[in-house]
Amino acid sequence: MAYQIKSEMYEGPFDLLLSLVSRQKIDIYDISLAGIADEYLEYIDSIQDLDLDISTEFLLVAATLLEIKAASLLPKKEEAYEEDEISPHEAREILIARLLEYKKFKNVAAELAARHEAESKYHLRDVGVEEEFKNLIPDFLAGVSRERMRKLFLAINDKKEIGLTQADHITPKPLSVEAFIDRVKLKLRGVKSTSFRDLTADCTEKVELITAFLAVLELYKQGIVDIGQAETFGDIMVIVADKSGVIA
Amino acid sequence: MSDTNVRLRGIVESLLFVSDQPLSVEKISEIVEVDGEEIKKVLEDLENEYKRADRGYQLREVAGGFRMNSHPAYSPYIEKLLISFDHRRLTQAALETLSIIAYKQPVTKADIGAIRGVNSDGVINTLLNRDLIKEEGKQDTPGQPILYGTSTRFMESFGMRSLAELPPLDEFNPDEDIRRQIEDNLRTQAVVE
Amino acid sequence: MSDTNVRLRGIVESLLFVSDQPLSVEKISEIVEVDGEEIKKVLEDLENEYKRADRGYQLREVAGGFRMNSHPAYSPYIEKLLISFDHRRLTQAALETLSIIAYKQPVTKADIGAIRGVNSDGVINTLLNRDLIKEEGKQDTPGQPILYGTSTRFMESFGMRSLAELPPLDEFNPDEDIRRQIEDNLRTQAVVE
Repeated sequence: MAYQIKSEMYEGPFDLLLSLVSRQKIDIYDISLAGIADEYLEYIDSIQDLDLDISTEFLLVAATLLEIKAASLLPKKEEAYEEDEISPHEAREILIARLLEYKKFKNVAAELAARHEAESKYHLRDVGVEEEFKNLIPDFLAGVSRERMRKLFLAINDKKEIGLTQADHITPKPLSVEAFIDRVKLKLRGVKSTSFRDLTADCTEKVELITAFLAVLELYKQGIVDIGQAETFGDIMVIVADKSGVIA
Repeated sequence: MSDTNVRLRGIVESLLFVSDQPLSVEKISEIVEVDGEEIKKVLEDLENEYKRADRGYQLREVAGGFRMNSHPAYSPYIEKLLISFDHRRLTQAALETLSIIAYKQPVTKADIGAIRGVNSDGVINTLLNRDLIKEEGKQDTPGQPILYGTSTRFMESFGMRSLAELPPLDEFNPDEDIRRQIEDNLRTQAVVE
Repeated sequence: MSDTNVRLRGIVESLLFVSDQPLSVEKISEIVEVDGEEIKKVLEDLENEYKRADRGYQLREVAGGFRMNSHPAYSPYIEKLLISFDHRRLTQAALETLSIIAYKQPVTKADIGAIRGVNSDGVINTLLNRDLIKEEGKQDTPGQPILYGTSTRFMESFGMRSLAELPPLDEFNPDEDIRRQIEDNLRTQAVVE
């Protein structure tokens, strides 16, 4: 890549994608989705290097980008897609529509930010009721029981403890595409091919499946594996592409 | 000014001074037991008087009522006095979420997440805490998700008399440049018909 | 009045308007960076002007400095306004914060924020204004943060004679939901490698 993507934080996958898209010069004959998809993945990798947690939403958009990219590399007739299935073409249309919708509200946010800034110069009198009138304030606790207070307090304290359990005792490990690539390689060692289903037999979370899928696509990009699918909804086969037929 | 007028002005001013929320003409009229038209006249006079005499405070119409606030020209001094003042800027995430709620209300967390592309639960909690949004009941769909809308405080914080002062959403449509950039950059050779 | 004088009067007035404490001549002088004698003069002028013009508020010298308060002549109307205030129930955020203050008092804003996971300054102000909590002095740590506790009114609302009458916390066991949530969390972490 010609330049380093700064590891700044984005508000979400659409924010990231918009920023990547807007950064490109409008040289429409040179840049296409393939470049954007690569940059997107590079950003996700750079974040993982910083040991930050990548949310599922980022991976879902990555999967969409890769799906569209894969479709553009492996031409496939439109009619090959079932009626209730989203074709890469449709996926692209949906993605564009969602990006435009998101951008619209990002524009609103800029307007609101300016208004809020202007408004922050008007200070209100937040002084409360003068001492002599205090007995006139209505009873805002009418209908609230002591028991309710107790339950509220316990509920908050408990939420906090769960948070601590996560933060202090078991630091969640971010899922990295890199790690999954190693895992896939390991499983392919000594065999000519395997199915995606077998590769992901021990995955319990959706996000793990997506990460595994990204890993396989990355291996495909590097020319290490071939991908095949005999029929729609059939098992995706991952075939070792190396001449010797085995992964060292 | 006649004695009656001075007295009426004093009463209205005292109410505005102690109130921690905008006061509508109707509310003042009900408390003072004076016709609404007359109250409106007093409010206008006060508004002009404060402005003309360049006082430390102003009277403004916000969120469906009248409220006194400090003169914006003096805010640097006020900020020196009230170091703990609630001057926290809203984060980009908070502003995006607020924008969606303002225009799409009532909306669910899922609606907001769909537009922003990320889970927005944390931001929504922050906005609830800052009293900028409020719960507006539940949606009549499976799971009965909570519906959110903007609060009176939202209008006050953004200097609006009513939600009608929000510019039409169409004005924020991405411009042609951005549209083209998105279309072009997500272009694929094989898939395009 | 000269422009400089109008401006100085405006600044001093804006500070008095927003301040929740009496302001001393020294304090104002320090903020405005104008000599104390001159500030004293402005304060005297304001005091006289408000009185003469029979405004809705007054400036008075009380222990510790000058403060604005509503004009006593209009207190019947102010009382009517306060009684008519929306009897809105407190928000979930306000009740949560109140429960923390009730059980953990005295606590600082920072303590409350840490427990709730969000900045709670706005909610604390609301509770102060509703007279449900009060300041309980300052913590003897750097920055001397204010400590908060529940008010007499809080106890009256619950018909308690002392805080010892708050229901004890000890017999509590995490309910099934929470238990499952913890287990789920542990499981997910273990699987991801």
